Amino acid sequence: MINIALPKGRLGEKVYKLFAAAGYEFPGILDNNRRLVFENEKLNMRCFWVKPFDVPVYVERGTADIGAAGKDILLERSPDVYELADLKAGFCRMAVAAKNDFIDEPEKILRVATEFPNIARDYYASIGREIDIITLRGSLELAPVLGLSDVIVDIVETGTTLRENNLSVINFIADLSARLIANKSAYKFKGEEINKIISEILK
Amino acid sequence: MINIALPKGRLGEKVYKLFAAAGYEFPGILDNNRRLVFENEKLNMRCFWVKPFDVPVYVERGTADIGAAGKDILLERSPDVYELADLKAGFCRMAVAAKNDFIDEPEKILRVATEFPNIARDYYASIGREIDIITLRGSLELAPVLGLSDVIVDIVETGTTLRENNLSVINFIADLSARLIANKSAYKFKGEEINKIISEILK
Amino acid sequence: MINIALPKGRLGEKVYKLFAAAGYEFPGILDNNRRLVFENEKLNMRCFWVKPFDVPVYVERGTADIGAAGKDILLERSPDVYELADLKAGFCRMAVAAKNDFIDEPEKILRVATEFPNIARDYYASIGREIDIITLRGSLELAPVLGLSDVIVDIVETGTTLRENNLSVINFIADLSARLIANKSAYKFKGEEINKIISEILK
Amino acid sequence: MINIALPKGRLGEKVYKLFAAAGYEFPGILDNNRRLVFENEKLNMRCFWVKPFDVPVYVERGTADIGAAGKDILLERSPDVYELADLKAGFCRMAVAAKNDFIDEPEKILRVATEFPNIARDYYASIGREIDIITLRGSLELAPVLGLSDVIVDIVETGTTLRENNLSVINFIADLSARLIANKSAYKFKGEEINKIISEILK
Amino acid sequence: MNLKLRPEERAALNLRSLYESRGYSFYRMSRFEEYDFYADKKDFLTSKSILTFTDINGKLMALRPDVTLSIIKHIKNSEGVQKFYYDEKVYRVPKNADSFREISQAGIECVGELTSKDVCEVLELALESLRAIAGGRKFILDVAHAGIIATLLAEAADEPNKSEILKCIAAKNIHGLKNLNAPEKIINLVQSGGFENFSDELINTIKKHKDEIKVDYSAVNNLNYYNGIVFRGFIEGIPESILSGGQYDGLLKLMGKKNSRAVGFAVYLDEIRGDEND
Amino acid sequence: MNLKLRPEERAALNLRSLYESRGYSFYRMSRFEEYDFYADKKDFLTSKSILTFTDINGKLMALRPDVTLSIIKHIKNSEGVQKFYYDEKVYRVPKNADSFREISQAGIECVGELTSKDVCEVLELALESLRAIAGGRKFILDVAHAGIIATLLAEAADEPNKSEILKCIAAKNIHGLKNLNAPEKIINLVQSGGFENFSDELINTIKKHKDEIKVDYSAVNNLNYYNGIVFRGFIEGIPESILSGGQYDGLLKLMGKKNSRAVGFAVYLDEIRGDEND
Amino acid sequence: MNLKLRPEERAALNLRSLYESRGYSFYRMSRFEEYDFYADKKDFLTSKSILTFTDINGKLMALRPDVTLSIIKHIKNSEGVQKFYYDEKVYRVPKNADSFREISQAGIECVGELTSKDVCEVLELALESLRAIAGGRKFILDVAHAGIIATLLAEAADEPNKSEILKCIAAKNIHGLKNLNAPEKIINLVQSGGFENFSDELINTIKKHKDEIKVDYSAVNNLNYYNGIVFRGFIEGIPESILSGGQYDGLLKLMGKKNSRAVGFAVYLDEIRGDEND
Amino acid sequence: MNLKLRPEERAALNLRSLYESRGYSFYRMSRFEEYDFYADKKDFLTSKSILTFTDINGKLMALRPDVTLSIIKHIKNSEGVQKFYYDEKVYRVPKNADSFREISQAGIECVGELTSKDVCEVLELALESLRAIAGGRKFILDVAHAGIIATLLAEAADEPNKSEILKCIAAKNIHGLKNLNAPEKIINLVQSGGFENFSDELINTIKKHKDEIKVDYSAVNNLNYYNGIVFRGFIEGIPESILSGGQYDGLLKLMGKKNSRAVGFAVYLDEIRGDEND
Repeated sequence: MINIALPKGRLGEKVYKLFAAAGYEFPGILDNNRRLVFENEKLNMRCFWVKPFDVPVYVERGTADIGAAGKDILLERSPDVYELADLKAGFCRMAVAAKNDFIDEPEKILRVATEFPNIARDYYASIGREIDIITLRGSLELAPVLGLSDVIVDIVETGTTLRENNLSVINFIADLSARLIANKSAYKFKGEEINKIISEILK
Repeated sequence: MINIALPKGRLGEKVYKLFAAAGYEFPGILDNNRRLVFENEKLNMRCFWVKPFDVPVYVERGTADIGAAGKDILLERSPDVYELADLKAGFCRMAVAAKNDFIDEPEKILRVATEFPNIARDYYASIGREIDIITLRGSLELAPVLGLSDVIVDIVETGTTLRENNLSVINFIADLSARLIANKSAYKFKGEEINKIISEILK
Repeated sequence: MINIALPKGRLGEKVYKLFAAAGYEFPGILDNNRRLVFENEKLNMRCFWVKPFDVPVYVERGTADIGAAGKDILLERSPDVYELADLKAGFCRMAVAAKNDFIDEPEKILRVATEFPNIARDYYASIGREIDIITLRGSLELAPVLGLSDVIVDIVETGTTLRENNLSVINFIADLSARLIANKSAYKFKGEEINKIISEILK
Repeated sequence: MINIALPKGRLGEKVYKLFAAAGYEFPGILDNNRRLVFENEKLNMRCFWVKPFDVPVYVERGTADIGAAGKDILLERSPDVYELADLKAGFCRMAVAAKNDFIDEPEKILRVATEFPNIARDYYASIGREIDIITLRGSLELAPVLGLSDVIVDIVETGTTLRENNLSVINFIADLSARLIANKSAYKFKGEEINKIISEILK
Repeated sequence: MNLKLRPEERAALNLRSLYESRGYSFYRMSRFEEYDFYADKKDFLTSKSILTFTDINGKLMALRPDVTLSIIKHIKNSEGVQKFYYDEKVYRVPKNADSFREISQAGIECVGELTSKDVCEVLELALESLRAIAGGRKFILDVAHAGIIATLLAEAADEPNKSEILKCIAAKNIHGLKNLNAPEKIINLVQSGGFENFSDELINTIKKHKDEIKVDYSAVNNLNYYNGIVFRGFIEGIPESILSGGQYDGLLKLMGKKNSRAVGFAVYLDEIRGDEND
Repeated sequence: MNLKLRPEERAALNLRSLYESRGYSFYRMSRFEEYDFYADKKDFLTSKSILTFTDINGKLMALRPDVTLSIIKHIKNSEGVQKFYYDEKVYRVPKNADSFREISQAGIECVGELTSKDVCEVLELALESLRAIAGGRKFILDVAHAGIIATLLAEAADEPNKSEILKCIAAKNIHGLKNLNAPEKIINLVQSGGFENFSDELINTIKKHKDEIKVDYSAVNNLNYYNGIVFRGFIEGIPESILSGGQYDGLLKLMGKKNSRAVGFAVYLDEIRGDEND
Repeated sequence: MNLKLRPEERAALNLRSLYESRGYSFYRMSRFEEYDFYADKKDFLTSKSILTFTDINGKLMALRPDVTLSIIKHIKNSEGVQKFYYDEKVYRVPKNADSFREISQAGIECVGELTSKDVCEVLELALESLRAIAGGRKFILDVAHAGIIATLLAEAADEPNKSEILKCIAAKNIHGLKNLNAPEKIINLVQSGGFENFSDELINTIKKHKDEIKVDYSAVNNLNYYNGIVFRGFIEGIPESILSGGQYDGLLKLMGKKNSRAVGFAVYLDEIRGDEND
Repeated sequence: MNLKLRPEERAALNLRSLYESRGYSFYRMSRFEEYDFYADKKDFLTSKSILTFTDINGKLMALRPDVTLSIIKHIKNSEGVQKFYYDEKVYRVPKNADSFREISQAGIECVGELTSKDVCEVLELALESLRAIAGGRKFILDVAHAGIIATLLAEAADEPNKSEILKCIAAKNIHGLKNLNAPEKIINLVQSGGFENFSDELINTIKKHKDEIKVDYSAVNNLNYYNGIVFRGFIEGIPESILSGGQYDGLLKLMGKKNSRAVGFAVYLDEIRGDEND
């Protein structure tokens, strides 16, 4: 049996539709209820919704054989898994943003608010800038507006939110989209099935 | 000016209604749009929506003078703030849950999945049990069902979710509800206004 | 066979005479030659001269079953051996000495010259005084005279040397004399012979 | 005034004779009494006997401006001083010696007895051999004879002592002789006098 | 000397001359302490994380998390009152940071046969310290009495409960206190303050500065050592307290300094420039 | 001896007798290494976090993160081939754990004037090791050649890019490789494997065990030391690889063992009982 | 299994099967303890130097200097008698060494509502352990009673004096005891032994093995935890004691295990091959 | 400000205003560096022992043994010449001490496209620093050129020999140099000094101060980083050198600061009060 972890939310639904279109359907999975696990005995597959940040956990530990995760989360968690395909969904960018009138003072320690501390730390280490990280769970745009931080490291899709808050991107970090990942050991022993699924959904 | 941080979501709306009922209104704040900051110049107050986990950050660092946060988050983050009132909203419990047929084997290290690692660590340290923590962002009930963990430490409201997944509470940890918190320094210099607000909304 | 380590020098000769008087003789041992090991096959005993500081090393490691060592060296080295008898030879004292006009300034770190760093460290730790130790091999009286150190921790016999250098004892640390020590394990299996020797030489 | 530290003992007397021959005389210094400090006001020089191991201490700390020390002690203590001249006295070698029938077993940790732990440690580190050091004060030849150690690192003059104990040199470490050393700071301000003395005694 | 100093350096020098002018003598830490010296006094330390290292002599050492402990350790037993001030770097993990920082701290300790008058002087010196560094901004000094809380708790609560109650006091958490069935008296003190156990001199001092000194029991955070008054200073615009102190006879007993008392406080200089890094 | 051993103990003893039967001699770490010995070889270590402590002589030491480095350090230069096996505890932070753990590891190192035949024997010994501990479960040994990747990268990429490409190789991340403009040849190898650079003996060995040995370039994770074949073993039901090794002549050069080569592997014994601790 | 083990490995397996045959169950240390756990029990540890390191979660940890403390910490409170044995590496600085070493240690702990019979069984098990590893060489087990010494000292001496007296007892230093005015009774015990405070079963056990078990008060080295019998084993030709143990109800009290008692011992396996490294 | 400062504090402030008056800007170390940052630059450090600790984020950190490395690391690549001074505590084990001490150090670094004129100014600033702290006592500044020694050695000696020769140079050990067959030219330089490789400006500067600046090759102690002039300051009555510096373009290359040069020096303030503690 193949276990699939999908990220609850808009991205996850996009990804599921790819599966469904390829004939891997899990009836009722899109209904608005609290059920999270769906099995398709005919296909001998099981699919479950987990929080986007948790997909790599389930896959790396082998609870799920494969899963779909945003590249942002893979960069933040760097799980030891196979990244078998770019699902070409949920395109966006990881970037540094600040108030439009922000000027960096190198001698001061930079206050960086972010939901992705590892990505932020790696980025600023790579340019040798000393920072303090303020980890938040969301609504990052508020941090510079209210003076909690100097800049933010966050996902930028259209940029509308930034504009509305008089913020702008000052550094680009990475391009993002949904990826299909697999547990390394599982792939050794279920490789064929997994490859078949991927080729189908990417057709 | 008094800055107020409210937790985005059902709990935050309940809390806002307390403010509104007491005459502290922020027109449009409940509309379903992306705006997050609302100022009422007449009251000389500003109110903003932040993620529930982030409320203590804004208050402890003085960006917000007061805020409303669930006790679960206060226990997890233990911010150095004043907890001035129990808002008597969002009642629930922090508990340990496991599969109905779970039996603890003391010689094995217990795998605990949770969104509250500090609470879990403190609880098991207090009973001298060695554990491994698997930090997840939500949908905890899946962890024991799929065999990712032995138990979970999570918020339990009605218990329905647990029942539906053949899980049951095996240990009680704490009672939870929304609390009104204040920055300690801000309270020194804006104490009267803050006290006035509290007494009004709790009337 | 019983192996005996004696300290080369005046003290050792005194001690040997105790052995000889009791009939434990090692012909030629007092002759002024370079030989160091003397065996008496009739007694099934072997005796060797080692440097006073080295006696505890030979006994603790079992190379010698018994040995004679000054209490000063036992205090400095604190070997894990049995101290079976006070040989009542080589009486003197461990003391702190300084120039006659020395006045201690508590706020300054005290410079202590000594051949016995551990004894000095323990003594000053016991009275909570911060010191710097200057380890020397001898002629300690020179250190304060020439201004290398403030005080010395050293063996005082008659005190003549101190007087001649305008030094005087300012603190007493311990009474000293030669002791008979034995390797703990050896004593388990050769205890009777060892006890016999002791009772003989102390008769 | 120039302060001179000489090593008490045969080597020191040899060195003093060099000074005396050059006209730097300290009447009574060779008499067999307990006096240790001798001043020659005409020369404005002071000379004192200290234990060979202590000469570098007195010179490095500036209590003595110059001194005479064996190279063995300089190698062991590596003081931060000037080594201004080879006094061509007390020639000998630092070497490793073992029983004639000794065979090294590389997989076993080598037990090294020595009065020069730093020299021994450096030497064996340089050839990558793991050792345990047993520090003794003298009569090193006894250690392998009595089985306290496998080898010794010690000064070898004629080699007679080794032969008499069925030991032989297995590794050469360094050539040794008496050296004239000076305190670096003192040399800055008394350099001329010091150079004059050296040239005289080496004439 | 035409030398521009950094704000916290300037503040440190100002405080030092203030303290010298009041007869306090300078204390300098010459060496590091062994870790075990702090280990069994951890609840006296405001920060639990201690920077440890092993010295080349093999001893497990600590980089000073605090200066007070060392001063108390090193002062000789003597009559009368001894007054010390210090200006040192201490090593701590600031709240919400993930690494150790070097933090500038100045402070005073007043030790010996203290009278109530001495305690009042220290309280006023704390107030002057705030004024000296506030640079015109408003400031407040909260005062409370740890002893009375200790007494009330001793009668009432059991250990675990006790620490919970203390947390609630520090957080002005009245509802929490009620759930824990804390003594009525404690709840009243937290809610409305009060002068219980305060000496008359102290009451007068507080009244004299009533706009700047407030009785506030959230200043009580530790009963293991603080047995008399405790106080905590705030400056408007700086989110954390910048000064904290109190009377800690308990520590002296623990360290074998019989029948003497001690009161003192520390000022966190890095906060002055509203540094957000801690 | 009627003594029931723990699974990993049993496995260790099985492996040890297997290795002895193949002429490997036991190597035991008698002492700890200095930290600096590992510091400049960090990219050879599978785990970056090293448990350091300061010894009572003041030296900064490390608790072995790895055994191979010590074996290479301590072997004497000599002719022919030297074969060692070990069974030690190593100290690492397992992935996703927040503290150091003691991990049982057994392994072999084969060092000297290696022929292609020696390398094949080690590969087969790895396979037997898997069989010995799989207890009937399915197992797979992935094999690849690090050298060919290194050569292809040397021609193509610049440093930062290089490490990105390596990550993609280890993750079978084809789309990533394309974005990075990785050499076509590399992409082909990752996609479809291939025997390039493999010796004939090696090819035959692999074919001989074609159900259990697979050519898979995701086994390549480090080019700084592995220069020849690399391999990685998996057992069904155990989520991480349980065996890993390869040929690392580079390390010998770095450590001044001229013109000799080395191949070896390690088995992570704690995984055997599907230990949940990592 | 045709596998030749090292002497101390062989000895460990022999002891383990011996202990299993007596109903002892295997205890394995799964994790490291925090340093502070050992810090306040230092005088229970035979070696004062503890290998400390800071874990990646910032906690100051210790590499086990001892296994007993952890066993006592982790056993559940339960009725009857619990019996554990272990076979672990501990980390200590051997006497006269200048660095930490990894030392193999095996041992047993017998905890709970002990009867005098249990204590005798442990004593005999210690004797059998000596026999099992002596390999034909002579061996001796010294026994003494720490409790009686404690009682006598409590009446007599003041603290500093007390520790001096203990040193003299461990060194059979009669003249030292006299200089310190130690109680006559203690001097007699050190000089001539004696069965005071020994239970009848114990006396019989000792008499039964009178050639191998000797009453010798130099076995008493620590009164803080050992309150009943203490014993120490020697093998001819090995310069240090190779086995040491005793009854330590005190430790259980300290660790909050009410009304239970404990007796156990440890065997230092590295000594067996007359290892010169310590 | 009527505040009496300690001698080394006073000296520090004097030096700081001296350096500011010369256009040097203050540099402050805001954080600690990771140990590995120093590990591979150890031969640049005057003291080999580094105080390490593990931070709560698990990183192995070092308490600054030196300030220069951090300044070079943090300065931005820019045109022209950058001038920094510092006044920090560094952590070292003084010669003959057995533990780490906190040592006050002030110094300057002058980095960028240096001309020979800049180097001379730094040399004279070193001289003024000595005057500023000598308090009327005599002082001497030794100068030498490391580059010429390096060149001569490169032609002549092999590695081990090289370090032996350097030791002899630092010790003015002529007989040693002869035994090692050191190049004649080196022996001459050590014996009689000489201006080889010195720029004309430098020669003039030295002559201008001929009573206080001496050419003395024992100032050369390290060729791995010092490539130009090196100098070392002494004050009569203080047994060790109190100032040391030189030109170290090599370090900049190592740290990837292309085509820039650097010269600087450090003053050991604790020596000023002839502190006997080291």
